[in-house]
Formats: sequence, C-alpha cells, structure tokens
Amino acid sequence: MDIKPDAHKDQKKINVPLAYVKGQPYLNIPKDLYLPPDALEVVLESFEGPLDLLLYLIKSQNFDILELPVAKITEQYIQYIDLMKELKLELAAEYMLMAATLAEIKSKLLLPVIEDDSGEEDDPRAELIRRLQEYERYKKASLNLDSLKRVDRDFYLTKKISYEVIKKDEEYQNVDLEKLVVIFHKLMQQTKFLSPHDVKKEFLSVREKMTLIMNMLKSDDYIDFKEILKFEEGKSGLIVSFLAILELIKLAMIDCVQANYDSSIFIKLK
Amino acid sequence: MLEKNKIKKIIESLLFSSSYPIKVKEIKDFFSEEKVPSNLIQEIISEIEIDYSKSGVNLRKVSSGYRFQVSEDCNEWVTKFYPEKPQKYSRALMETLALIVYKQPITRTEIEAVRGVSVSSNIIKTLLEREWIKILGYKDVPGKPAIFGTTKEFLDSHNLLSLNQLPKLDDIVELSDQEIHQLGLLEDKKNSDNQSNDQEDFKNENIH
Amino acid sequence: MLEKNKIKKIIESLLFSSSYPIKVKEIKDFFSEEKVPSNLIQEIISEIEIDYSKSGVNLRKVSSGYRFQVSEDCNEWVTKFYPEKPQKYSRALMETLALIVYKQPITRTEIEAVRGVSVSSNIIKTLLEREWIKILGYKDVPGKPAIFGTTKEFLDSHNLLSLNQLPKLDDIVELSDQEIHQLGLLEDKKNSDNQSNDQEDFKNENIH
Repeated sequence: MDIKPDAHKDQKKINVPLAYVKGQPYLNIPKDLYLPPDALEVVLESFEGPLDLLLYLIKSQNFDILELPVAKITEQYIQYIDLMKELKLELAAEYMLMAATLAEIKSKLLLPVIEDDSGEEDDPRAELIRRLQEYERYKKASLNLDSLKRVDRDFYLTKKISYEVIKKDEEYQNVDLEKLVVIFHKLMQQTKFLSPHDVKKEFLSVREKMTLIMNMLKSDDYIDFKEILKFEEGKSGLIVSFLAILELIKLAMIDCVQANYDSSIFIKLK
Repeated sequence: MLEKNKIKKIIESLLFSSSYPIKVKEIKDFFSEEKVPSNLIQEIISEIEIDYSKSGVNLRKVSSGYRFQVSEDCNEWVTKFYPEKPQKYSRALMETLALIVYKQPITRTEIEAVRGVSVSSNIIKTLLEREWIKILGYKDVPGKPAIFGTTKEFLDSHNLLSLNQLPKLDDIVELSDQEIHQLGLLEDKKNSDNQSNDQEDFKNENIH
Repeated sequence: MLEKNKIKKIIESLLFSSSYPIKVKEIKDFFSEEKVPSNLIQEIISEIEIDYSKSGVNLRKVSSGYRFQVSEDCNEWVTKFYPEKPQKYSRALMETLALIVYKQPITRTEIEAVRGVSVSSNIIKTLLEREWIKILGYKDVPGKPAIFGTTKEFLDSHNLLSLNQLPKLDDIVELSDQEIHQLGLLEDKKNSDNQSNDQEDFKNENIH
C-alpha cells in the first residue's frame, strides 16, 4: 500500500518487502501485531501521539478502555515503538515517556494490592484510563468538526464584486509636520549641507521672508528696498528682511539697483 | 429621501462588493445620514433574502452579519467547475482546533496535556492566519503563555451563528466499529486509494 | 438533462463564485458533459444579463469573459460605504516637500542636489495641484528653472498661521533613535530596502 506514488515506493511494492531497515528488506513483523501487513510505515506515521497509538491498540483488539489489559498492551506498544525506531521514524520523546509509564503501571499491578483507609483500591491504571478517555473525546470531536460544512470545501461565498471608485471632492490629507522636519534634518545630515549647530531660530523667518519678497516682486517690477524693511517688525525683523535680500541676491534670484550713491535702492526680479 | 428601490439596489451592491459579512447596523448607520428609517432597511433586507432565495446565490445571516453565498443545491457544481481542490487539514490540526473550540480559553500546554504530544507552532500559526482562533490574552504564570479562543470567522467559515450550534461534546459516545474505521488506520487505508489527495495532505502537513 | 432553471442557477452561482471573468466557452464546455446545447447556454446568459439589469449588480462582458460588477449608479454609494484608506505619501514626496518648506525659495536642481536623485515631475505636479507649493519665479541662470515656495494654502491646510509655527529643526536635533522611529522615519528607511514597497510609493506618486 502506498501513500506517496513515487518510483521508489513502486519498486518496493514489486519487491514485496514491507520496508527497509538499516538497508535490509524488512519481511517479518511480530506475529501478534495488529497491523494490516502492507501498511506498516503508513500506520506508524499516522499516529498523532502515544495516546493515539494506545487507543488504536485497544480498539483494534476490541478491548474495553476501562479494562485496560496493561500487560498485553505494553508489550505491543513497545513492539511498535521498536519498529518506529528501526524505521528511523521521527520518534517523539512522548512515545518513550508513555512506554515508561506503561512499564510502571505494569510493575505496580504485579505488587500485592494495598488497601488504603477508605478501603478502596487505588488502581494504578486510573490516570491513564482517564487520559485515554479524554483524548478519545476530543479525537471524536475533531472528526465531528471536520465533518461540519466548511467554506470553500462544502459551500462557497460570492466573490467580492468590483466597483468603480468615485472620486469625491475630498480635502487632501495633510502631511505629518513632525515627520517633515525629521526628514529634512536627515537630508541635511546626509548632505552635510548643514551641521546641527548651524541651526538657527531665524532660519525659517529668513526663508519665509525670501518667499514673501519673491511674491512682492511678482506683482511689481521694482520695489523700494525700504518697503521691504518693515520697522514695526523690530530689530530682529529688520535683520531677517535684510538677510533675506542678501540671500536672494546671492542665489541670483533678484537684482539690487541704485541710480546714485544716495538715491533709493530698488529691487527687481532677475 | 431616496426611493425604496434605489435603497434596495444600493444594499445589494454593498452586500456583493464586501469581502466580509455586513451587519444590519452598519447598513442602518450608513443610511441614517440619508434619513432612511431603520425599519425600512430591515424590510428591504428581508425582501432581498426572498428575491434571491430561488437564485444561484442566497443571502444568508451568519455570526458576523449578512453575506451572499452559493445556494446549497449549486455547491456540487461549483466544486466541479473549479479544478483546484480545497485545503485539507491534518489530523493534528483538527485535534488542536477541537480542543480550542471545546475547551476555550485554553493554552498550548493544556492542549498538549490532552493530546499527549507537543503542538507544532505551524499548526497554531495556520489557525491564527486562517483567523479561526485568536489570542484572548496571556496567562499570568511563568512564561506568560497565550490563551487561545475561537473567532467569529471560525463560525462564519462553518455557517454557524454561535458555538452552541456545534455538536455537543457530551453527545460523543463510545466509538462504534464503523467509527473506528473512520479513525486513523482505516482512514489512511481508504485515502491511499486516492493518491493525489494523500499527497496533498502530506504536503500540507509539512507546510503548516 | 438538466432543467433550464437549474442550469441558470448553476451559471449564476459560477459567475458569482469566480474571482475572474468566465468565458462563455468555459461554461459551454462545462455543460457539454451534461449534454446541454451551447445555444441554450448563450440564451441563459442573455437572460441573466436582463434579470440583473435593474439590480445593484449587473452582468458585464469584459475582454476576458463575463463578470458581475456593481451597477453604475451604485458606485458612489459603495465608495462612500467603505472607509477610505489613509493616503500615504511617498518618501520622495515628503523629502521634496521638506526641502521646499525649509529651504524655500528653491529650484528643482537644488532639491535634486540635496536628495542626490532626480525629482519626478509627478511629485512637483502633485504638490502644485494640491496648491501646497507654487512657482515664485524663474531663476536667472541657463534654463531659467522655476523657483518654488510654499503657499498660504499649505499653511491653512495644516492649521499654521506662518512657517514659524512649523516644528523647529533645533527641537528635533536631539531626538533619540527611538523617537525618530516613532515618527516613522526609520520605517521609511526600511521601506526603501524593500523594492515592492517602493513600487507602491511610486504608484502613489502617479495617482496623487
């Protein structure tokens, strides 16, 4: 029996051996192992853990969980995990732990029964039986869940239908100003255009004034230098305006003209 | 005010263009701006439900709202039309899911205690990505393990309105022989008749 | 043979459950197994087209087949129903804007000199269309490049009375890495490592 249809497996089928152990064909399986003879590897791979394997051993031989014939089950369990080891299946530590638990229960059962004060027998199998029953409940529940109608397997939804996005006269979303300043700072650092200590409070004022001056110049051909210098802005305001003009001249954006030595200074767009 | 017929058209278009179920409240809120009375909305939704009851798609109420889905008697045809097979989940995943469904809120350690094996991270990841389970919080014990529970999406995916509609755990009786066949071994044997399915299954387990 | 009504239901369910337009040929091929004559398929599709013509969704023939789409007069409602995604500005746009804001008046060449890459015309166009920047004049150098500065609209839309109210550079020079991270800058840096994200940015630039 093959679960994966690859050439290697097909060959195995032809050659009869069930599996290869340490390179040798594996032909003999323990006689009392309840196992469909052609399903060895698949079966061993298919257990979801030691409880699952135990449950299988119990069920497949029609034992009652409550009667749990520990001796028989332990023997078979160990045969299974030996096989798993030989087949180099990845064997979780939990399987070994269960083997130890079974062995412990088995040895306890061999000891003479000691009755406690209440007179009740303390069955060493009780805890394992409880775990098996609980696991079985949820295993059954998982099958029930799997058999529920499930989307995209048993029923289908309508797919999202496309629509045309109608552009509204929305206001543009603003930029995050904090982010803007950080981006600027980073750009400056990148280009070493501005070292941090050069940053001055007036920085923006000068720049803003430069834009204001450019705007003034757009409407008039010539502007009197004095019109730009607004005395009501105070000393620092005057300095800012003056610096703005100097900066604009430096940037070759404006021209400064003066007819005579003592006549008014005019500014015009270059 | 909007005409009733126009409102109906709009509600239809909303239901069809949504990728998730829509709550009646969302529709009512949406139309309250237009001063559409909320009882009219309810009336229209009921009308749409009837209008489509004989068509290839039906309006259906699920846990998180209303959605259209393929009518029951067309499911097999849709399955047949699409060549790709649905994802098949491993037994380990289904057992983990069952424990989360029936024993929620539950931690991974508690799941492992019942299953007797460790739960692979891929299984938890798959269930979280599928949005069938979510982290409800973290348990106040060393390691602060996540506490898992199911989602509305899980209910929606199974056409359930609430967890109460799930088969009861208590209903689960001793397994019959026939059921044993469905379990583990014989199930595997049966699957082996369908090689492509098994291969897919195997692949899935590795991926998860 | 299948009844006509059943075939109609099935075709509806196929059209609604498909993420792609379906070709008439695909439907005909699908039903040929059931011995449904192909002219009947065509007839049914035309009927569905008419059935849905007054509804919120209409059957449309597009280049790759038939598909349902939201009826034209419902588009604005559907658009309104879905919350808008916050517009994300590309890093390139933010950098260009930052330079115009803090170093105005400035020419494109000067922006490019600082950024080290050319400034896409789309970015300038977007900023001009938005009326956040304007051309203040043209510089008297070869090519007469435009000189850019910010507008009153830029201040208004950001609730500023003057550029002086912008966050000062000195305030942020002391920012820790963590704070810069919170502002999203490092996030951008990360994005630039990721080509697909960059592509998205670029797309946005075209849209804005």
